[in-house]
Amino acid sequence: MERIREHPILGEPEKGKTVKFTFDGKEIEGYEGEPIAVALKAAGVMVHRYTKKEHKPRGIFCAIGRCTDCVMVVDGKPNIRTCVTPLAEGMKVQTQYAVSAKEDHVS
Amino acid sequence: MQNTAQVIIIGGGIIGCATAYYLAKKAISVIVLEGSDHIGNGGSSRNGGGVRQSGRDPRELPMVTWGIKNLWPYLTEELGVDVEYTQKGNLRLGKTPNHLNILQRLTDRSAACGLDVKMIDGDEVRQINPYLSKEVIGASWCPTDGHANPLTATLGFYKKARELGVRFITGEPVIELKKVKGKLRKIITSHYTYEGEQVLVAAGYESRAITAAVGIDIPMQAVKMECLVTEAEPYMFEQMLGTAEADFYGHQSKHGSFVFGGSTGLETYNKDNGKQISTSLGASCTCRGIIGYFPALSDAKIVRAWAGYIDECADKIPVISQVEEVPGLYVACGFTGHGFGIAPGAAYNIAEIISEGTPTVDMRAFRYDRFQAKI
Amino acid sequence: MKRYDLIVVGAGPSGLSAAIEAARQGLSVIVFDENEKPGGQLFKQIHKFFGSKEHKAKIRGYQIGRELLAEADKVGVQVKLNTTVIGMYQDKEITVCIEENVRHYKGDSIIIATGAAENMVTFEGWTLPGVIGAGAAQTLMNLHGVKPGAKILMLGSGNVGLVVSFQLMQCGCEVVALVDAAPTIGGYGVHAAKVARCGVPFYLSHTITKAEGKDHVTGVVISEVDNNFQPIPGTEKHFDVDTICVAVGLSPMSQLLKMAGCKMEDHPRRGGEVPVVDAYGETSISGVFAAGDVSGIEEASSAMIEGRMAGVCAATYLGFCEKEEKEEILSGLSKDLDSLRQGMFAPKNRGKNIDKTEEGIAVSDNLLQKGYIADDEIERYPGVTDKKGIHPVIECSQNIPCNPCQDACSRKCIKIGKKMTSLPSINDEAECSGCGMCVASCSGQAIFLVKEDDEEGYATVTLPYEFLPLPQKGEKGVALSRSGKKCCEAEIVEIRNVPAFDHTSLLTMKVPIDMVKTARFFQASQKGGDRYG
Amino acid sequence: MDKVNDRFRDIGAFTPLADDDMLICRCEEITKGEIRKAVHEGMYTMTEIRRYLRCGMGLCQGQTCAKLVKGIVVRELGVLPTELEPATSRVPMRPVEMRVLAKEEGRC
Repeated sequence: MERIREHPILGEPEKGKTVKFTFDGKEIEGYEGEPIAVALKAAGVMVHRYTKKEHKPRGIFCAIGRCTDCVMVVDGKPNIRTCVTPLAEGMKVQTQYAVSAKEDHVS
Repeated sequence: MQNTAQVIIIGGGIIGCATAYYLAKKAISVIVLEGSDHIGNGGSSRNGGGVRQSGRDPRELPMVTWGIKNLWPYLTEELGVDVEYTQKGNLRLGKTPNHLNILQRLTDRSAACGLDVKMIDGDEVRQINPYLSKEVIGASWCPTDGHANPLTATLGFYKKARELGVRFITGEPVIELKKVKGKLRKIITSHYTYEGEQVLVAAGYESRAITAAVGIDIPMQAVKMECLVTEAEPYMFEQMLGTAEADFYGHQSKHGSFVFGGSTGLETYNKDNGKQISTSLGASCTCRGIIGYFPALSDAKIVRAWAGYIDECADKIPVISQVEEVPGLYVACGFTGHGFGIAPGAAYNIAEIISEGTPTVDMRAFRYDRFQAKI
Repeated sequence: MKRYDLIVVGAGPSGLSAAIEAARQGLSVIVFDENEKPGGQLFKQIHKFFGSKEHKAKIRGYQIGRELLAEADKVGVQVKLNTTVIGMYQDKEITVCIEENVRHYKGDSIIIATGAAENMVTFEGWTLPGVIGAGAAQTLMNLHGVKPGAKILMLGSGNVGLVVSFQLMQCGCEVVALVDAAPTIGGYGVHAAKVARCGVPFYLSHTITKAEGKDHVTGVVISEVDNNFQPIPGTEKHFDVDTICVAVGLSPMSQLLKMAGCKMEDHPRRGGEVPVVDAYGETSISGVFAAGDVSGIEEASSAMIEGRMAGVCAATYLGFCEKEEKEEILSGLSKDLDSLRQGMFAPKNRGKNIDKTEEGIAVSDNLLQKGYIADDEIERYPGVTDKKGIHPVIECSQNIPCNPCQDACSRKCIKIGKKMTSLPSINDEAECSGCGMCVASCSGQAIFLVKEDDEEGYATVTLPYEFLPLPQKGEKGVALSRSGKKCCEAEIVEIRNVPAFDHTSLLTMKVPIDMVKTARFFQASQKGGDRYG
Repeated sequence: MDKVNDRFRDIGAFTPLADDDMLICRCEEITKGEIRKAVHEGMYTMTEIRRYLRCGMGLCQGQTCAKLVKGIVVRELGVLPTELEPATSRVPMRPVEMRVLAKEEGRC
């Protein structure tokens, strides 16, 4: 989804420097310090994970760290709330299947 | 409302629910009165889920072993609720020579009673559970121990007993027991008076105040303990774990979350605001205990911590007994924090005492009148 | 253990206000907030606030946030961000996650101002990526500068649903419809009107029956509902959307108070489980207070007053403030709070069916059902008059405690009077200078300047405009009616944008004279009518 | 006695509804039908429902579903929302890594 370049009330968004990170192995750019979920959203990524029981896709839902729907595997650690975890250079972000980055953990 | 039954059980924990179930199976009418608003709201749903023989007082072993052989493996099917019983052994871990001494003493004591338990070294420990720290130098290993889900087990007994016609009433704290013509008969609550031929008091620490009305005192104290649970994690291991110094104990549940209990050493002195509030120290202390043995769990996230009271009996084993001097009174309390695993067996046998007078397992060790001065 | 006179949890409008008030009284105060930025919801609120000068009316939410922060800093309040309070225990102890540690703190008093969380409704497909809370949309667009979606359907016609719909359009998203199961719009009519005149259709008595899509939302089906809120088969309507935004109310986030053992109650009118508090927010544990949405869902303006009340009470509790002074401050604040809790949308009127204004004028049914006042209804309101020369037309039809327009006019053209909820009326004696301050000051964007005798056969309409790109002078396009329908050709004859207007541009468009009472929005015609910029 | 405490009170038989497979607890993936059925199996309080089904016990601890679950239970039991107490709030307010919880500062 597009970034807002200029806003009628807020002007130009203040963003830090751009950093590179990977999403499922693919290199993506985002701004340092913004939530991982925002960088993914700007890159058009909708699905953050597939659930354990039903194998259903989930993405951003509350965007403020409460609902925990947007969790992903970040730098090898599962269940990271991407909407409140700041993006850093070189982060390895992976789609989460149940509670890991491996699809076979979905039962 | 029907206020009378053959048996009135005071306390809707796992003992009360399971005893109600076993009595109902014998077509005996039962009313269960629970003081709190929820079934199984005491230790029954606040414990770590161990179904274990090792490390127990030898007096408890016949009962718990009988339950593990005859009841636990069939409970899920019998109750129609997954109690998540897993019998994959118990490791009690040690890091120092002193720990090993403690473990050796416990092992010898249990082995002497015929339990299959032995000491193993650090490498053998890590063969069973490869995630344990290199600092672990030995453990006691009991392959027939295991764990289950205390929440579904307690509520499963409740559900099944209810199906068989047991009347459960929550929010019904008992104010007084009353004898009629020499026999315990009436149970008075703030709402009603209930009447039964036999009365089982299985209300944890609160049993003490309840039986006081008929002049019976079980020497117990309420001790506040704490537990915590992580998010669901990928499957790691199936054993029940403990440590020589009881820094923590717990297991990975079928759901994937890790359930652990631990102690700060301040349990006996913990105060409360009437809400079983967690202490500010407990969760952190337990986490340190776990990480010390289980560095792989450092990143596991705690989603919930809670506190609850154990009914610690003077000699650390329960009272499960008929009280002959008060005709009609039976007591099952003082389980001292290890009542979950033994509960089905205890309930089955007290139900037999209530209904037939003779239990399958010898229960004389649990008599209410066993307490003596030390000199 | 580190101890403060006052610990405040939550750096939103009420928490910051509480901290400021207490620090002014001399208390050592620390505020914890789990977010990266302070201000709570204020920094997501980019519209001008309602109320009076005392309530910071006509100032945008994020600017109020900045003012509060500056004030907090000035009086020595420590605001700790990225710090999550994870527990509250006995003896007013809290544990806080800071960086990668847990720290213990004690407060001699504690104010919980943790705000609210969004409610949800379920429908088929509600767990699909692309179904988001309205708060999530605000967070994404107003805090992080990314569009929540391209084509969006909004569920919920309360103020949050209305305001967020408008904000979505401001950042360049298309809102395809606004849906609510209720038969009438829940939020302010003026908020609805500014959404409707942009062309967004309102579907009241409708609900979402299905979110379509395999891995994420690709469409949505809505259905009309019967009196029991059950979908009526055969009334389904489909929209292609990539995002469904849900704004169905808020619930107090009172968990910390409950955890600590405060007496709680389930209070449907306050939005859910709230602490039992006295008039100034003190809970059943003495020295522990609740302020803002955590003790009952209301507007940010009232949250700020509640915060200040709790701050003063904490100061008194600890002996920093004399009883007389406390009572004086509280009586002033109570008066302020009371003035905000008036009008049709007052907490006491929640759920009531109000069919007449305080002035005895029938409310606009069309406004409640479609989001705009119909042409045959508009003339009943005292702000709508015919007059020679340039003059304001105020399409304000509901009693809301709000009066900036009265203060905005230096010529005293606009009259509200002492009662803040009264509908504004036009003072026939006074002469409008056409300065446009009233247009820019109206938080509901309900004021227009009209000049009927501009040139033969034409009139001009000046309207508030908060979209990009701004049309150019001389640009031609179409005028939209209150209902968002094209009503005539229009030409921009003037664009005004001065600092005093605070980012609200004033567009003056020339329209045929017979459209002067109808034309209320401008849509540029070129580039496929890209009205959203 | 209030309606929630009498576990023998007749609340009618469980009858399936068209939307029983609607997911209610997003974290633990518990459906409306499972919740309704649990009520009929005797789980009359929010606490019991949580313990029995695990709904509201996942990563978010019921932040999203608590009100939805309560609505379903209230309807099934035929009681007023105010008659049914919400479930207990527990530490920690957000998921916290063990290594973070283990590192305490400021306690002497």
